[in-house]
Amino acid sequence: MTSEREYPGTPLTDGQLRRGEVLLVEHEPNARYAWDAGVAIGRSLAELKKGRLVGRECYRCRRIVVPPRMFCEQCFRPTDRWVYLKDSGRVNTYSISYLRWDATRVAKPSIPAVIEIDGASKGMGILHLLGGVKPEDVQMGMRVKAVWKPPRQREGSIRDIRYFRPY
Amino acid sequence: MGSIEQISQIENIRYVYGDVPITFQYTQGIAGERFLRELMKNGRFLGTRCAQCAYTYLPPRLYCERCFASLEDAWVEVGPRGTVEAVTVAHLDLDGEPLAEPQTLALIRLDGADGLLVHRIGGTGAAEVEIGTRVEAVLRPRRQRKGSILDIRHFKPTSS
Amino acid sequence: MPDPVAIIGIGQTQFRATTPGVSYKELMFEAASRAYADAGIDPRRDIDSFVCCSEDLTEGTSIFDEYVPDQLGAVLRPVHTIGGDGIQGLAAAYMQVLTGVFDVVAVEAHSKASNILTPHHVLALALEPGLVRPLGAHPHFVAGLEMSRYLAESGTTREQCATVVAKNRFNALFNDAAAYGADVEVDDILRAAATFAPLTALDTSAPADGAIVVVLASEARAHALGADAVWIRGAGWRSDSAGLDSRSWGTAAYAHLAAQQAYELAGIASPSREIDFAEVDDTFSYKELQHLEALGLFGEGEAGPATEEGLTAIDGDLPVNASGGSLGVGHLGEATGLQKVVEVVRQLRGEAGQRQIEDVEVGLAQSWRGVPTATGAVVVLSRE
Amino acid sequence: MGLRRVAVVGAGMTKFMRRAMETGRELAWQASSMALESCEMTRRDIDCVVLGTAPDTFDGVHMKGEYLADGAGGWQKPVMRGYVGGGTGVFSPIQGWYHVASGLFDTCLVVCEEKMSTCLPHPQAAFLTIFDNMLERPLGPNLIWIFALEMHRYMTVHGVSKRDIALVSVKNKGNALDHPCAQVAQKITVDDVLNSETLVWPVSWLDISPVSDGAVALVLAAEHVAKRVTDKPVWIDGVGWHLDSAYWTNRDLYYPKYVEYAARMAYRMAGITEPRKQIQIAEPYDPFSYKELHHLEGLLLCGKGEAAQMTADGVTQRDGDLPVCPSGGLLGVGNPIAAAGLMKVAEIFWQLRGEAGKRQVPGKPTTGVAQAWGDLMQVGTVTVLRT
Repeated sequence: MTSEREYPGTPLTDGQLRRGEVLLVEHEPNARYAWDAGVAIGRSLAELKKGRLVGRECYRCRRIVVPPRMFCEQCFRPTDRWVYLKDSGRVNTYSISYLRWDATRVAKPSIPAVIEIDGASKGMGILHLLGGVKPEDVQMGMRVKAVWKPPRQREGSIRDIRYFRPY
Repeated sequence: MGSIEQISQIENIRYVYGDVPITFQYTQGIAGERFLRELMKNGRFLGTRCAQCAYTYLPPRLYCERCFASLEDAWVEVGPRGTVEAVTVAHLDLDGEPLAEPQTLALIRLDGADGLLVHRIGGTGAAEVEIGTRVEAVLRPRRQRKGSILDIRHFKPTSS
Repeated sequence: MPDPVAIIGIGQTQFRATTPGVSYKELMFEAASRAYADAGIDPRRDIDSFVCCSEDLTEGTSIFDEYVPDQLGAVLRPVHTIGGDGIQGLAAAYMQVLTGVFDVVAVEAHSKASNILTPHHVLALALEPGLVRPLGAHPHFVAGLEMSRYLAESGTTREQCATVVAKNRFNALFNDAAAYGADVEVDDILRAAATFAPLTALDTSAPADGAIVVVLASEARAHALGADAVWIRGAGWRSDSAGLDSRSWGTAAYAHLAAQQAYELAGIASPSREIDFAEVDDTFSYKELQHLEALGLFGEGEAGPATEEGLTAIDGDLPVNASGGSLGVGHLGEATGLQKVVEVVRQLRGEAGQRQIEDVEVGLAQSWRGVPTATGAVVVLSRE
Repeated sequence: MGLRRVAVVGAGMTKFMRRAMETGRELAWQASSMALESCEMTRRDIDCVVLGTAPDTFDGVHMKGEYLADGAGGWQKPVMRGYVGGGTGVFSPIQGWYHVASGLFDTCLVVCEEKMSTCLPHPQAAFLTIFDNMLERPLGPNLIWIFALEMHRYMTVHGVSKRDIALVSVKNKGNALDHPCAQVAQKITVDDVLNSETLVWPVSWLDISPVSDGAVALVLAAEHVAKRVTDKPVWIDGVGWHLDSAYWTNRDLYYPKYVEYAARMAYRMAGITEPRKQIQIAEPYDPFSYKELHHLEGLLLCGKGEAAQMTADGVTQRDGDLPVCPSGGLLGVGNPIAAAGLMKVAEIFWQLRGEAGKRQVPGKPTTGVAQAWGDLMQVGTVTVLRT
């Protein structure tokens, strides 16, 4: 049955669009937000501005989690206390990106990585970028440390850390 | 509540800005393309008619939403005059700010159609338009038309 | 008739125009903590499935279902999101229990409306993109059109609509969770500025933030837990045409059809006699009246006069929106329907405090997804 | 209360295309009306509609379930739209299943649609908005980043090479040559994959499914209706779905535990105790080449780290011992996200009925599994179908 009948659908080519053969409507959405950071991320951003990473500890499962949250997703109960973490860690996994977020190409690749943060429980990673290293020299399990913006340039953002570098 | 602690100093309240950094580009579809091209080229309104349901879609649809029949070859000309079925006067723009000039918008049943077209009301007597008022389409000059619903400038009250 | 399904727990936050200082996750966590405490259950052990109601662009996050599990105790469990109102979410949970595969299912909905900086631009993205959105109009024009048609067809007056506003905002004074309680006179309401005439600013509910969680259980499980159960007798949901061109404008066909479905399941033949009170959608003042008529609780054109006569007041024959409704509580986006469900549960449990309606056995909650949709849902709940 | 049996009785789909002339609702109608015709039913015979589509930023319509509803046959009917990110396409028939299994409805039209071409400059831009708004979006991530992170982790833990993984693209794009709806069917070699542009190492151009427009629809029916409308009902005997934590950087990405949990749920319901023996055909989710391997492991169709060898041994070829993605998968047919997942369920339906034409696998399979995955490497959705 599937091989015999005609399937609907009218594919358009780039050429048809370029030549204006198809009517189009464009709309640039004006969808803007200011999201409440809340207790956990609010504190986390404030600590980033001071050059520190912070996690939360759940007394029941004894995990120290980062990014911090006011609830323990494993135990379903409130997390109990703040814990300062080190600004160093270990590369859990990484990739080498030749794409910007909008899929346009870049000449100099970025190196996104999941970095397990020292002082948090095993396996607690965050997403960030690696720097100060050639892509071919990065290794799984490599030790890395945060490179911070100067204090006066920090604004309470994950980007207050420029990147993590091997150390 | 729920959490062990809350933010208790107002200056510790933070928020993070963001948006949706995309542009959308829509096709008008099989039915919409034909509708707008006819309006652009010949200034005529084409609907599609489901004979089985005795219902004429305007704007036209490729299919009857009631019986699901294909209406690909069921084009009929309607309008350009019609009757106002509902009317509102908009005083606010999309930012919620007052419009410099209030804008009358209406649901218009074009003669021969069952479906309703949403559009602006303009011209003399626009402020007096009410349910039941007869109106007719005012199109932009042929050369200014772009194959858009805005090729219709507005509908204006008419005596016939 | 399907097996009865119980509501065994409800939890909500306060509803406020803004909720600075808590993230949406923390707001959801509070509502969930309260609901699970109310039901006397541990979600990590006792809940079989979770449903969240949300739409991406109201969150500002695409495929928002990603961010649902953690704060609900739902990690590594069956969880799904619906792009629908809280009562549709409740219906999704209801069906899951009816399959016999799931004993306990939780439903969540929330609003962080205050976080949307451009709410009407966002709502305009729900308008049909080719032929309607290019008109560039604020999407509430759809309500202005509908109100004009409803008033003309039903003979309802603007005064009657204003009476709805006065009633609901007054009721909200007795609801600690409500954001917009106020004692306002009908004459003053009528003086409000026209927004999309005949609609005015005060005919329109204002947004609020908040989160709600409701826990459902099978009959056997509800009994085993010794729950203070309220029973779902029937639910229905319908969509009229999404197109502005071909939908029913004067009457709310979606509400009528959804109610028929719910009444049939509940075995209700005469809704106005068998239903003791209702929480119906009042996103706009006229919608309460239009919906009451579509639900068969009043005849066509009779809801307005009945409201003026006080029949829908808390001490009337058929109290409507005793909670304060969306006009008094604040509009909670997709959580709006669950706010109404929670109120019906509280009333049936006898826990509504100063706004408690006397001698109630059967209540109805109804939702509408707001402009530009023609979608709504109905649930009938009873004490026994 | 006994479980109500639910069958798939009809299926339809549009071509998968880079850019369709049709609007999303027109695509939905095309697939829906084809599905209805395939089982000689009309819209009147349908009690309710389930829509699967996500995210709204693809079609560029807020609350797009509402917008699409009339094209999906939803006019004045109960319509519900569910979504679990990329897992949506296989979740939608699960949602349809619970509509019918609840006893409230006898028939359900399940429709999945995606029109990704609406998104400029590229649908990847829409993916930025799936990331955590506070801590991740400021880093400018794209979706391929994180899948490359997952792929790399998988390769490292199991010692799997890019060459091993490339075989999946070769197989699926080749299989798609027999699919009349396919967008990117082609005969390629492992070296073609390895030599294609590196987008985000280790992911190359030919490791990725394309951006697509398209729609797919299924008709579901309760047992008494199914037996009336067809002599070849295909039963939905097991369903499972699980969602893991949003804190994806706290999880070890080498293994999709959520897929395993979803599979176990579905297998339990279907009475499957030895999946590799009891399942004869599989359509795991393959938006990226490595995902097919990852998912075969999560579905317990092989041991952890064994999928690459199984692929190299030819087991997963269309004429192999366990045909995997005989449709051509997302890598070959295309990836209009939700519709692509439902295409997999439709493929199992056609295969089990012996109606897959040139794609038909040998041996008259009686049990098949379709699976999808999505969100932040977080959700597994699984459906077991049987004749």
